[in-house]
Amino acid sequence: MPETTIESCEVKRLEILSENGDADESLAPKFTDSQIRELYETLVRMRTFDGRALNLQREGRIGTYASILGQEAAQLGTAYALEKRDWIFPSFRENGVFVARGYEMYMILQYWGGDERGIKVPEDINMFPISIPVGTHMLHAVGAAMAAKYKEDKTVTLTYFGDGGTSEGDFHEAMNFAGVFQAPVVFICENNQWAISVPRARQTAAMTIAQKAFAYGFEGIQVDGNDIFAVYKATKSAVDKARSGGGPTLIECHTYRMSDHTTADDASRYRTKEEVEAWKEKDPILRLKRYMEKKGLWADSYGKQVDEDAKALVDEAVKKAEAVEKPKPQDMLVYTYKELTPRQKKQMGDF
Amino acid sequence: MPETTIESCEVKRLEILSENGDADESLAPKFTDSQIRELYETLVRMRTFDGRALNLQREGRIGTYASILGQEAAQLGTAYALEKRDWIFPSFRENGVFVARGYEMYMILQYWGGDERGIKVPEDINMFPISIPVGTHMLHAVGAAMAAKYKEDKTVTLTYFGDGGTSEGDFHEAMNFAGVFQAPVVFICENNQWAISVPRARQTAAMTIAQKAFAYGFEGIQVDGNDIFAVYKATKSAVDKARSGGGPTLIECHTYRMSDHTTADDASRYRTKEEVEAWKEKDPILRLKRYMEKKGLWADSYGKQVDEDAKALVDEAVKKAEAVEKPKPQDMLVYTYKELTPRQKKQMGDF
Amino acid sequence: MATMNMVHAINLALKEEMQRDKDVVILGEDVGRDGGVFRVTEGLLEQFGEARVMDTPLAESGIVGTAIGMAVYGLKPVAEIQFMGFIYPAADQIFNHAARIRSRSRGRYSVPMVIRTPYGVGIRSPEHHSESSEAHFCHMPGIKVVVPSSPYYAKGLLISAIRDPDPVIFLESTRLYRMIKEDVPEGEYTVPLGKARIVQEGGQVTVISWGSMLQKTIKAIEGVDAEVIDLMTLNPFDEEAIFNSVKKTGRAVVVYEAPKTGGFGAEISASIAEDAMLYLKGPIKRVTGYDAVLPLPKLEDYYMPSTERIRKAIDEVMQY
Amino acid sequence: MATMNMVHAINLALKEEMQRDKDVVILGEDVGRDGGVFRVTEGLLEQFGEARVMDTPLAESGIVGTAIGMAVYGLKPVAEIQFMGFIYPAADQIFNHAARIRSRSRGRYSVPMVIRTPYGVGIRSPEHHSESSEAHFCHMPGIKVVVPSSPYYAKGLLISAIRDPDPVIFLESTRLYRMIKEDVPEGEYTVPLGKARIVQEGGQVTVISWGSMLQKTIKAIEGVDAEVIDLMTLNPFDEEAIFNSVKKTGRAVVVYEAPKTGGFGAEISASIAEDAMLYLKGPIKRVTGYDAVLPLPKLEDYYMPSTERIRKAIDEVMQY
Ligand SMILES: Cc1ncc(C[n+]2csc(CCOP(=O)(O)OP(=O)(O)O)c2C)c(N)n1
Ligand SMILES: Cc1ncc(C[n+]2csc(CCOP(=O)(O)OP(=O)(O)O)c2C)c(N)n1
Ligand SMILES: [Mg+2]
Ligand SMILES: [Mg+2]
Repeated sequence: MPETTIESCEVKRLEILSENGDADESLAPKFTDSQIRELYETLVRMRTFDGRALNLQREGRIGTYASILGQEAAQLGTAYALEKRDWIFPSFRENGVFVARGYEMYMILQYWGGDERGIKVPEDINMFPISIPVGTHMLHAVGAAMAAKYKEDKTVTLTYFGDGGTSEGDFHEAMNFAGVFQAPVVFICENNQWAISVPRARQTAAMTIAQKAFAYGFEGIQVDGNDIFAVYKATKSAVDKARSGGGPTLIECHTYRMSDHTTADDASRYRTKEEVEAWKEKDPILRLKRYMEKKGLWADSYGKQVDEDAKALVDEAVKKAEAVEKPKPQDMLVYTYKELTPRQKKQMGDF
Repeated sequence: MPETTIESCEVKRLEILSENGDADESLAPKFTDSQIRELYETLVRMRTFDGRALNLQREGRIGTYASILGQEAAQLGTAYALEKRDWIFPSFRENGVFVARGYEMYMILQYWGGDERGIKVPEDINMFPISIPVGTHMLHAVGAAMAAKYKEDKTVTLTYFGDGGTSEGDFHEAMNFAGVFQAPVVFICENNQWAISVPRARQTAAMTIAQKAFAYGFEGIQVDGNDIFAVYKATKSAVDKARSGGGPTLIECHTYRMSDHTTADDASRYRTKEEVEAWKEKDPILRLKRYMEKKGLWADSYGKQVDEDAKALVDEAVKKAEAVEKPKPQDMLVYTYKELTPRQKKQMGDF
Repeated sequence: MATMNMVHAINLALKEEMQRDKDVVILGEDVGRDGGVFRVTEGLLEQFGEARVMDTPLAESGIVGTAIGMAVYGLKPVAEIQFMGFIYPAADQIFNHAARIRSRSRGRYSVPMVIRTPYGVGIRSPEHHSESSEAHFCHMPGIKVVVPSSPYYAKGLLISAIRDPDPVIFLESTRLYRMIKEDVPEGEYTVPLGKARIVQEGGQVTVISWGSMLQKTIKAIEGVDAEVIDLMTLNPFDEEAIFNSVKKTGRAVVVYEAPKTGGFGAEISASIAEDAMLYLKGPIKRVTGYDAVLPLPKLEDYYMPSTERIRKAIDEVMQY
Repeated sequence: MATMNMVHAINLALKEEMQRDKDVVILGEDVGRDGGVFRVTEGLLEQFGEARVMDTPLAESGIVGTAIGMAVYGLKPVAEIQFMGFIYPAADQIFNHAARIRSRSRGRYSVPMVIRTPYGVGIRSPEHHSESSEAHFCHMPGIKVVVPSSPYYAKGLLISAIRDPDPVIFLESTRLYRMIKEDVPEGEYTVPLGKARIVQEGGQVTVISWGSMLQKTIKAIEGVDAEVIDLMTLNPFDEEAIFNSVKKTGRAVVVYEAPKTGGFGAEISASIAEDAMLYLKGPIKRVTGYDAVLPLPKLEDYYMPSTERIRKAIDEVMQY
């Protein structure tokens, strides 16, 4: 028995909705018209929020902000596949996921405005705060999933990270624990082709991110991340699988970061206009709009209304965010431990 | 274009020398008779050393020791494929590799006897000291390989680690950097089925360790780690590839830890006698001996002589190790930095 | 009431807490089938099953990171790091996450987790098996650090740590594991976190230490009118007990086995120098490990603060 | 001689050292094409090529771990960690390897490496972007820690750090990056490691600080007869300079922006309390960050030691 094949793996890519709005109906999720509209309206709300946040930053009204432009379908298609009881562990770029989950928009602005109270997640939303250290929070999702399994809760956890995040050791440990403990967790990589200035090809020599799942004994799949049907479908089936005891899945949403990395970045230093231009035609919202047109779900008046409604909601959120009172300096101490330490009590006296 | 296959991977296993000593000659490395003898004699020396070290520990003459019993072919077959200019980055279980590379055996004993001077690698051996933190030193091998590439040195680095070591984040980062920078490095996993009490199946849900290379865009292969021909052949071709600019390779040596984890461990707590027994027939030295018998390279007198020579060498090493003077307490301070700090100078006065 | 060593006392605390509260789970390398390399978790897998006593892959960040997720979800994980020298791969999870999640979420989430780990010099182990790096974790708001010095306190402190709403690093001296036997009650009792203990009252000098150094200290003070403080919780530490004692004695010696520079004892000295200075008669001495990489066994006895070195420092401060 | 800010001074040091010695290489996240998120490595990729200025995958342990391998092999890597808050994933490589390889190999191998990283409060950044965790690295024999307080010293210290035979953590205050401009000579000059600098002589009180806190200190002492010490190297630190000053002034204040408990300033206080106690007139005060998770921008100014808080401490010790 000389050289034999003992294992093998195929990496698939799922695409359902084409750039010009045609869907492969044999694969498309069975959405009702009102669901399609809900998806579209949410996408617009996400984008409107995002654009406003960028403006607020430029005007010095909030701090550094990380845009989601171009990644709306990847964020909504995944979040939409979850139930309310399921848990989300986001990175720092999931502003759209927060919006999609019904998180108060003014609080997201408050957070990026430099006030931690904006990220005090309300009791009725199963979502973890933004995690800035890249690649580290997936472990929390796995641990929560292990706990859910232990408690026989039938909840699923889902965690987001970027292509850059896959290079951190914690990504590896999270994936490995998930495989070993068959944790009900879904890993969503928003592969937006860049980690600040580092292109995807320099992040890993693997052809895809999806194939990394093979190293941990579970399935990985790549989807067109600007195709909300493909994103949703892959996520839904991963969530169902996790919920029914089938263990973890890795989903690579192949998408693109249309903006600078954050408002502190200038992407023109390291990538070409042409590259960005080429992705404009792949826009996730445009694509859904074209689909709706073809399906007779579109009217320009509808589109206008959706835009205006989104704008009004965001306007209100901005107003609310800016009306929030400044935090008190003491606030910085009180959440360190359940109770103040003796030394902290003395330090409170400084204010 | 719905679901398409965009990447694929096959994991191979290489076996050349069977348990009863038959070799697939079409695959077998072209060793001369004297090389075969050299391999056998080195294997015996490794095992003799190892057995003696275990005894010395039992007698309280050295400290905790990690046995290589059963893993001799994995250690020699890999080391034998290197040139003198190549670099080795070992874990804590490569005592056999040290022996194979001509490292003074008395110094290995001195090290395990609790004296760091035993691991001061002589200038003419390109080998790094033993690294106890599991999974961490592969990064050094990758960095050294990157440096060699930068200096256009044409040297290759090779690093050893266990199945347990593949779970650490640093393994991931080392593999990933190696892939991205196409570093001339060979990763040797001695998959001996156990990480202390944790069985291989609980270390990762992947079917093989070899397949993990796919996640980093380079080749991985499993070999029968008790088959010195297969180990050598796979390593030699990985080393040649690395030297000629072909980048890294992962080799999984599928073998078995016949002893306790270390002398501080009691493996009977967590694994069955039957499992251990089953691996006895796969012994790497026995296998080579059977091959030599079939090839007419064997005589009982030869076998006896080899045993005696090994014993004599090890006897001498033990004597030499035990004749070494105790280190001076000051020694603990002098190698912290190139020069003593002012505070350390004061501290030297304590002794 | 039974007489037992620290390994058994800790094992008992774990067992009783697991019986009491099914949200208490254990995870780590070799904690299950093997019962831990020091046998601290022996018998727990058999009693509570694989779902509650989890042998994990060999990955410290993974252990702590998943434990954080479990804690956030409502469990009370007790994670084991096999030796303190191997805690660094988990440093990011401890510093950037465990310590900060309550603060980051303004109290919405918390991390009621314990990280147990053996520490300290004295059992002739290989490199990285004898470190005391408590100082790092004491310089991290949001983390508590606890170090018991005997079986009785080990059990009572561990129960408190498990019930504590915040993350606790629980350090177990390998040297003490089997050194002392003591009466340890069966059943529930707690020793409060954040409180030091006056081991012996005295009037002339205050000697502060913790863990395995406490035992050395007790030997070193023979014949001296010393007040001995066992700090027990290093973060947050009991300033008041220290200041009260120093106000009485006017002299202080701090003993710790980590490298001198930047060790946690520096904080104790600095605190005294800041808030109880006016009561001092002379310098505050520290008896510590050296500013060196901890040597292998042949030299470890020279590295570790000895009774003689502690006594010498006491004699020195007594001259003022 | 040109006038420049700290970003440019550091850039110049890197450029000149790379010109001088082709074993000097740079690696880190975004250090190449982007020139670093603070532009500290701007232009170096263009000048020295991809083989010497390496954009790495996003993995801090990988950056430091491979840099160790390079250093051992004979290069002099200058690794960048994008922000000090992200250094912890590399803690194990720094503590268990970089710091110990010379010792472990009894001098056969060494790690002549620099880890540059921006630190400190003051530029309204997101969470984890403003930490000062120098204390951890000062409690690690085998590691040096250097913190410049101005462009001139940044260049001279970085050149020394690159040429130093041991691993150096080089901390760059984000607040200082573009705050001060100063005359910085072109070409080689070095500022020695391990030596503090008397910024201003004085007779009544010694104020010790480093990095960005030095600038605050200088403002705070206006009208006081204070001796100001810029520590510059924290590990190993210049005890002698501190003791000499305290012997003269009899009073000491230490300023640092990390959380108070266990910060490196505790070591300074403790050292004074141990070896220069008899010269002190009163308590040694510390002005520090709070024992809290560093707040987001809305509260960061309250967290950071202010000129007023420093002045208040000086006034307090002057009462003795
Ligand atoms: C551990 C860590 N290292 C570095 C950073 C700085 N940083 C923030 S985002 C980022 C790039 C992230 O890239 P990716 O994971 O692809 O996510 P994306 O920004 O594209 O959404 C870096 C390097 C960080 N936040 N955390
Ligand atoms: C980072 C780290 N964690 C834990 C340990 C303790 N430890 C020493 S060896 C070992 C198991 C190693 O298993 P494996 O990698 O398979 O190597 P083997 O012992 O089988 O050769 C463990 C957990 C360590 N040395 N380093
Ligand atoms: Mg990205
Ligand atoms: Mg193993």
